[in-house]
Amino acid sequence: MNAFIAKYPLTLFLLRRIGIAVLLLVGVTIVTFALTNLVPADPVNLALGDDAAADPEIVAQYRKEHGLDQPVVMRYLIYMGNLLQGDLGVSLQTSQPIAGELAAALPATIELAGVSVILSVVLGVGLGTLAAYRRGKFSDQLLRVISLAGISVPTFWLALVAYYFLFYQWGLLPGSGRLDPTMWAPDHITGLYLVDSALTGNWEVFVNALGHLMLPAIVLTLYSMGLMVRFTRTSVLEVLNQDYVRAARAKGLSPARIVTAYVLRGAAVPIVTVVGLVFGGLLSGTVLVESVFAWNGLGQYAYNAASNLNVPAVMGVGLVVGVIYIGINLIVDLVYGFIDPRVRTA
Amino acid sequence: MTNDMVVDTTAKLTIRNLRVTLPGPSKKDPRKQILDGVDLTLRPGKISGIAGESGSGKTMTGLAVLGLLPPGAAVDGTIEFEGRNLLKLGSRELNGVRGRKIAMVFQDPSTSLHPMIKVGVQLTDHVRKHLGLSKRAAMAKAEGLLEMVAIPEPREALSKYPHQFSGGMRQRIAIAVALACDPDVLIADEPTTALDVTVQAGILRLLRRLCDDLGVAIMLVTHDLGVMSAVADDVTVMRRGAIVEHGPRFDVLTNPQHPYTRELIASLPGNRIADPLEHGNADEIPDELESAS
Amino acid sequence: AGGANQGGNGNGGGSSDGGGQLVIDTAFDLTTLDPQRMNEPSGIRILRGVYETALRFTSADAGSIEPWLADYEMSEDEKVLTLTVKEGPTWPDGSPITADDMVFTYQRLIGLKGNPSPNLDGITVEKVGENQLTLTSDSPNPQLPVTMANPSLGIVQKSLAEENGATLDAATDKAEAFFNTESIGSGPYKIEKAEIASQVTLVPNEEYWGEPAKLDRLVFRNVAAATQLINIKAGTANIVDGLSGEQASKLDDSLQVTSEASNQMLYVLMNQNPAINEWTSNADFLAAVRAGIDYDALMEIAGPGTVRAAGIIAPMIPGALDVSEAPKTDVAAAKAALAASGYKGEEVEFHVANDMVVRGVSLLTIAEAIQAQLKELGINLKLNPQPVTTALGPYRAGEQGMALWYVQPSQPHNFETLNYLPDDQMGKRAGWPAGAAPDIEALGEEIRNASDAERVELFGEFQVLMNEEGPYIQLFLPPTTIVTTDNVTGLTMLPSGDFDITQLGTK
Amino acid sequence: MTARVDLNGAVRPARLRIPRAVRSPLAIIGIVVAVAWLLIAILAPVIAPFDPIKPVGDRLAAPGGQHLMGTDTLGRDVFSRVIFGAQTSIPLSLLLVLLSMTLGSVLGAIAGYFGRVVDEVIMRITDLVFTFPTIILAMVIAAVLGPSLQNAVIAMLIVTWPSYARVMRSLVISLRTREFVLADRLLGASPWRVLGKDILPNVAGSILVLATLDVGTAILLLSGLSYLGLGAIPPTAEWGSMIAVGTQNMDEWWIAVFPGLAILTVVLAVNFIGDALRDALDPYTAGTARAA
Amino acid sequence: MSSLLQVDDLVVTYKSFGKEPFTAVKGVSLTVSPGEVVGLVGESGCGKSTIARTVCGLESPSEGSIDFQGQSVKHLGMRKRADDQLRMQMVFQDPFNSLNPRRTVGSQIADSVALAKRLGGTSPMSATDWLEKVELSADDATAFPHRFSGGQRQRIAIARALAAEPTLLIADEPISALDASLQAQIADLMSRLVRDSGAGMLFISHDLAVVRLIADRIMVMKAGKIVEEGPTEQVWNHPQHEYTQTLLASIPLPDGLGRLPGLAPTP
Ligand SMILES: Nc1ncnc2c1ncn2[C@@H]1O[C@H](COP(=O)(O)OP(=O)(O)OP(=O)(O)O)[C@@H](O)[C@H]1O
Ligand SMILES: Nc1ncnc2c1ncn2[C@@H]1O[C@H](COP(=O)(O)OP(=O)(O)OP(=O)(O)O)[C@@H](O)[C@H]1O
Ligand SMILES: [Mg+2]
Ligand SMILES: [Mg+2]
Repeated sequence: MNAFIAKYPLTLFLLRRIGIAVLLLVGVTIVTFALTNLVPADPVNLALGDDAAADPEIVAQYRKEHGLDQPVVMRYLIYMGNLLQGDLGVSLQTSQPIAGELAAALPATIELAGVSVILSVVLGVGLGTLAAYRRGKFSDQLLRVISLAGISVPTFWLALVAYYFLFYQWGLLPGSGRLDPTMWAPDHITGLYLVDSALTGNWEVFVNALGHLMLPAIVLTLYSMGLMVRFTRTSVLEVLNQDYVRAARAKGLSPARIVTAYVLRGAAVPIVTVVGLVFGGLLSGTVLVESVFAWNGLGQYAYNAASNLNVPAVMGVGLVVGVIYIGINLIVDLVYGFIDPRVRTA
Repeated sequence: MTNDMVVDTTAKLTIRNLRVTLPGPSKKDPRKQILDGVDLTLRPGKISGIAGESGSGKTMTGLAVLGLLPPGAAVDGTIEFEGRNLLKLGSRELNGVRGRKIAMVFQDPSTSLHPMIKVGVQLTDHVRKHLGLSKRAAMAKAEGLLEMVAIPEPREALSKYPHQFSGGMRQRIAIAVALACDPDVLIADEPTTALDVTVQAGILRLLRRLCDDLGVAIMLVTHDLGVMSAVADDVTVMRRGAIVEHGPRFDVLTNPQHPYTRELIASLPGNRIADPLEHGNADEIPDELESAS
Repeated sequence: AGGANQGGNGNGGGSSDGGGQLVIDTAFDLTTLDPQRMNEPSGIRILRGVYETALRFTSADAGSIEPWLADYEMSEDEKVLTLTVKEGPTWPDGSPITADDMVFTYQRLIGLKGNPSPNLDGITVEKVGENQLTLTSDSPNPQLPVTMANPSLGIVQKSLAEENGATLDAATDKAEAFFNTESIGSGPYKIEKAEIASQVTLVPNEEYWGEPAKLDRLVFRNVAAATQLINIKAGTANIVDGLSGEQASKLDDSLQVTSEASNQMLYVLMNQNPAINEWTSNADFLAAVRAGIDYDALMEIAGPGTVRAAGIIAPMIPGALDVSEAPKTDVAAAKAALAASGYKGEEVEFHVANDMVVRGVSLLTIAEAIQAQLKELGINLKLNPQPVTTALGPYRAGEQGMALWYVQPSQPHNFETLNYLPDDQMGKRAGWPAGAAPDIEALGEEIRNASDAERVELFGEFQVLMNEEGPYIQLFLPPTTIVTTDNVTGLTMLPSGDFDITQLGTK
Repeated sequence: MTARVDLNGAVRPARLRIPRAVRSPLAIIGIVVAVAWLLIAILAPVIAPFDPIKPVGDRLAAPGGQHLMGTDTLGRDVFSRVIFGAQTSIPLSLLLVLLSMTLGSVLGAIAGYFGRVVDEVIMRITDLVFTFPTIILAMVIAAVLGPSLQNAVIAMLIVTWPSYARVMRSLVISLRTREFVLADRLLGASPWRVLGKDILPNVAGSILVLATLDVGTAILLLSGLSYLGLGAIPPTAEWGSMIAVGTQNMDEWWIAVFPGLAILTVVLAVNFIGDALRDALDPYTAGTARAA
Repeated sequence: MSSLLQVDDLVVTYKSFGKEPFTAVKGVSLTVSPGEVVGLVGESGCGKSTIARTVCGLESPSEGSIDFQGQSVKHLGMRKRADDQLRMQMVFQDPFNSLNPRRTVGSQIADSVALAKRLGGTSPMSATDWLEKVELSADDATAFPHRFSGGQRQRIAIARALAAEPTLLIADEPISALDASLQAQIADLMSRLVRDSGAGMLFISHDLAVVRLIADRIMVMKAGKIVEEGPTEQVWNHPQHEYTQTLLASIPLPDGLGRLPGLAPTP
């Protein structure tokens, strides 16, 4: 065993992680299922109209169709059985396969969150480093105010205010939706409009999609960028105090080289941690923003599913977010290893 | 070797009346006087030892030479190197001197190497910048350097990370980094404090050889008078930011003038050793470093 | 596509000579585009352009029902409706629309036991001739003709539907996926692309048998009400329906506002079951509440165009009471009744679905207003806001004491308001047991057996009685406020409070 | 030696130096604003010109005149409601932070100190919570419990404790094998004594800083829940639900903008304080003298 | 009288995930008798601290046995330590780490005093008395550790260990940060206190010169094994093992003669 561990540390690490991931996902399903079943409401009521709900035959038919006539435990087992076969079940609202609905909703959120993450990482790390270098100076204070304001502003409120001004009052940016209504989404390759339109060379759509992304992305970015600035500043400051930075300066290296090769590399581990958190948070935290911008992503979908007690859909969201969360954590851990050789061997 | 062989070579680096103050904990607090009129001369092929109590400003003196004092430091005096006052140089010019002409080995080997960058890169990036060598040539030079400081398997060592070496090896790598551009002046800040005696002995030999063979001017900071005695040509004793005693090694160690120096020397455990000569002689022990190069 | 005009605005490309496109923003409640499963307003609106019905309305007046794909005849006893399929209408593939298609459609609607199935509850459909069919009900069903105009009774092509898995039985029918993406009916439009969560586009059905579609494209977007206001002002939407009358009244002149009484009626439910609530079941307390509510103030909140609900029948439906007969606000009477009730300021729970917004009017806001009004009288209401999810169950089960809800007739016909009777569908929600109001119940029985013409009269009496004794306090009907950009033409309202998309065009 | 070395060559540990934190201008602004809001919350009945839950004027009146911030859909004075809103949002978020800090820290400390199964279980639970979209989880929990401020707090507690648990756990893990802990255990200290006497004083600072930064999050989350109709029960004045009403009346911008600004200023103030506190506590950023 | 501490064939292996296990101590036996000071020297990383930690139960031995006062030493798990093993105390190598930065120095020593009382100790000394004993002032009791220099902290740590009135003191490089004069003073104090109370001490250092000041017996360690063992003067004056000789030769002498010390083969 020890020999095996020594020989295949990465394989073993991955195996362990996958094991934990599976457990976690089972946990997610159980918790979601239990919670959604604890809600003192009957999904039948929401799915059926007044008249239909008053008709026992229709109610019975609906229950049968969606397996709601089974006892809770049975339903869970059936769900898990289907899940093992890759079947996420059928929406209580639309009777469509959850997998398909998620596949439609997820790219929208990923695109939005992805752009926000890129923006906040680039800006956050850049400005955070600047603030650390300018510690105590005016620009540091200014950045502090800006970044703290970004963290402090209620996102749903900012979304509305931004929408009102940037789109409505000043017409600087296009409004709701992922594209102008005149445009159809590019051919589905990844579901990310920017990527798909670029791949198919559909630049008109690309520009349009980019335009539509701006407003929600800015709103989301403000928060995560604020976070990134604070964290980057702290960890860069810490690194600036390290002897190895002073040693690098003693070698006569150019400031640019010192920042990129020595300082940021040293500060990377905490920064990557925050990036992971931010990305995870964005994926699951876009609910309110998505609703303002009519961005039909995972957040909206989840909100809708939850408010309609669409159990299979909520479960699906839980699983997807769970998988993403686990994936992000795994990537972050692997990146740690990449950045910090000490982690690699230890 | 004896102390009276001091040849008056021209000074390589001259520190005159160096004063450094640092801001206090807050803006209103008075500034702290860190260095209070330090004079020091480094000569090629000579090791100038600096001793002194902890916090007396030994490290700060070294940092001042390279312009690496903490932010907010106010410096006064002159540091003359090759006809220029280092304190007056612009940052670009200073960068040309740092690492190239004047190099420094920092007090703690485990923190002065970047833990996430391969040794090879840390050994070569300034070489490539200062000497304009290609990556390949720089690596070849680095390999030679590692060999010089007796790192086994130097080629493989280039692609390792600092944590993969022992403390002694890391200290030697740090020295190699400092020597990479063939500097004229080396500031070694307690290069052996963290090491045990056997490893320390090797490093002391290396320093000595650098002086003797390459004519490097070395400023050796240490609070260990044993080390001082072993390699320094002359000794400066500092206390509270000022020099309290200066002179040739033998004189200072055997006939200290200042009460502080006397106190230091009186309390050495070595002075309780009956007869030091009894315990082996340097010449009897095979010199690994020498045979390696 | 329209290209990049200012502000990313995408409305109508060539709008001068008809054609062009319209963008309609609405908060989707879309769950399916299978006509026989669909019963939600957004679906109904969209599918009206795709599928055609046997009968149809031509205006907001419920009496404007007229033959469309079929002529009709109602039997004397109001139990049998005979449809005779017209000649001429064809499917896109050129084949004629037949009685078989209609029978299939109706039977499928019944067989699927889905949301719209109650439309044909207790009805048997039979083909009775080459181009004739009958719909037969056991009891008088005077609203059958208007039911026929409901888009969930939109006729599908039997052969095509069957090819794609449609059957007459919920257990075997597999056609929903097909309908969701490729709905093809006999209407002027067909679905170009549909994403149920976000956007549906219709384009003209090139093979349409009638007058060709007026627009090149119709885009339905799922847009929250808050955003709709901005979109219509910015011109990125051509038609929005989520604004309150109040919001619409503040728009500038470049936008057209069409305000029509909707068929959605807000009412306060006062449960008659003492076990549920001691006070709501107290007749004097009920009277106090009824007289204590300041209806005008509430209507002001709902905004211009709001119509007072005089009784349980909505204004556009024959038999509706005149506004003058609506219960009046009478503080003195309310105080007297309250005194008589023995109420001493105890806390009374007031249920409201806090996420429910009717035509731009938030139920929560109205509930808060009522709470504030009744407080002046000394009635101490404690709001219990819950999401619809959790509130709906207890409401339907008759477990809520005092509650604010809205009702919407499923057919624009007075007949179905009989379910307000004790122990009927609505009566049960109010905890109103059979025998609780003998006079009303007797009148109800009389109405049931009367002729259509007599009913209008009797319903007047019925509603007055209801307004006196019934456990329902009708408040108002917020207007259906449709705001369009000025290039939109042909906005025709229907009795359901929606507009007919097939009539839309551009200037 | 690193720059942390002071004259004695002694590592300067993280330690509370409030006075220095207070010297930062932003912290002063933060404290002033926070204190002002606290006073506003306490003195609301005195300050507010109108009854916050009673319609007192024309509906949807624009700011100005009698109504500083206008009136809302029912004709209630927005200014008074914003002021009274402080009574709801501020104490509740403080309570929430206190609760989740306590719960999270205790569980995290147990996980970190005892390790093994306990640790696995607690950490997997935190994973579970993290895995789920916070607001959705809170939504479902609030739906299970029924909407009310109290339940919103419980729902938020369930989703917020894990971050404390995580931080606490990692702090405890890094401390539990520190030699001063071992030394105390060699002196026969029990686990609880170790946690309380040796570890707690060393983590309190970091946790407190986290908590300050979290007050803002708590206000935002609470507002978010109320915005979704799962928190405060009308007609209680609560900033989030006021914004929610405002969104349905975009033209009457004042309904949403002022409570939003209220949230912004409170949260910003708390974050200013938290940031300064963190600077003061952080051995690297504390003090001015340092090597670059 | 039987020995206070009896260690037989101790093997300690560090296992860590994804790494080859590393055996730091490879079969070491040693005894400490009452009233005896045993010095343990060796190069950095040879396993001295590991032995100290294992003896105190902070690491678990993979082989061999450790008996303290005839009782086997149990691994210090998460639970409270048994009373009969509290008579063994340790001074940790790192003076920066072994004091709680958030508790006053006095209270940390007071813990020990309280323990000594509880176990029936007789010493009348208080925490402040102990501080004075190690050349610090009584005022220092209310200060936090960060106020002290490395050397001062070492003395505080020593005071804390001594205050518990141990019957066995394991001292891991306890005076390395002190300057020369203090080293002698404190070493003297420790050996006196320990001997007077009939306790034993295992004194660890990498500096032979220091160990020589205090120990009755010296053990020389290299790479996890004891390579030489004997009475202090014998080891000092007549080192047998080549390694011991190297060690002695590498000590640079402050004689001002500029002689380079000897050099061992590089590790
Ligand atoms: N970043 C800094 N900010 C303020 N004061 C500092 C800083 N670094 C060092 N000092 C102070 O400067 C003085 C000189 O420090 P220096 O590091 O030069 O001492 P040293 O002689 O090298 O001591 P040691 O032997 O401990 O290395 C000390 O009083 C120290 O406290
Ligand atoms: N927790 C650990 N995990 C793995 N290896 C360890 C651990 N602790 C110590 N080691 C290794 O065990 C060996 C012995 O370490 P130990 O601390 O006992 O040395 P030492 O003799 O006390 O050295 P020093 O004089 O530097 O204190 C070293 O090689 C060290 O790297
Ligand atoms: Mg120094
Ligand atoms: Mg050790």
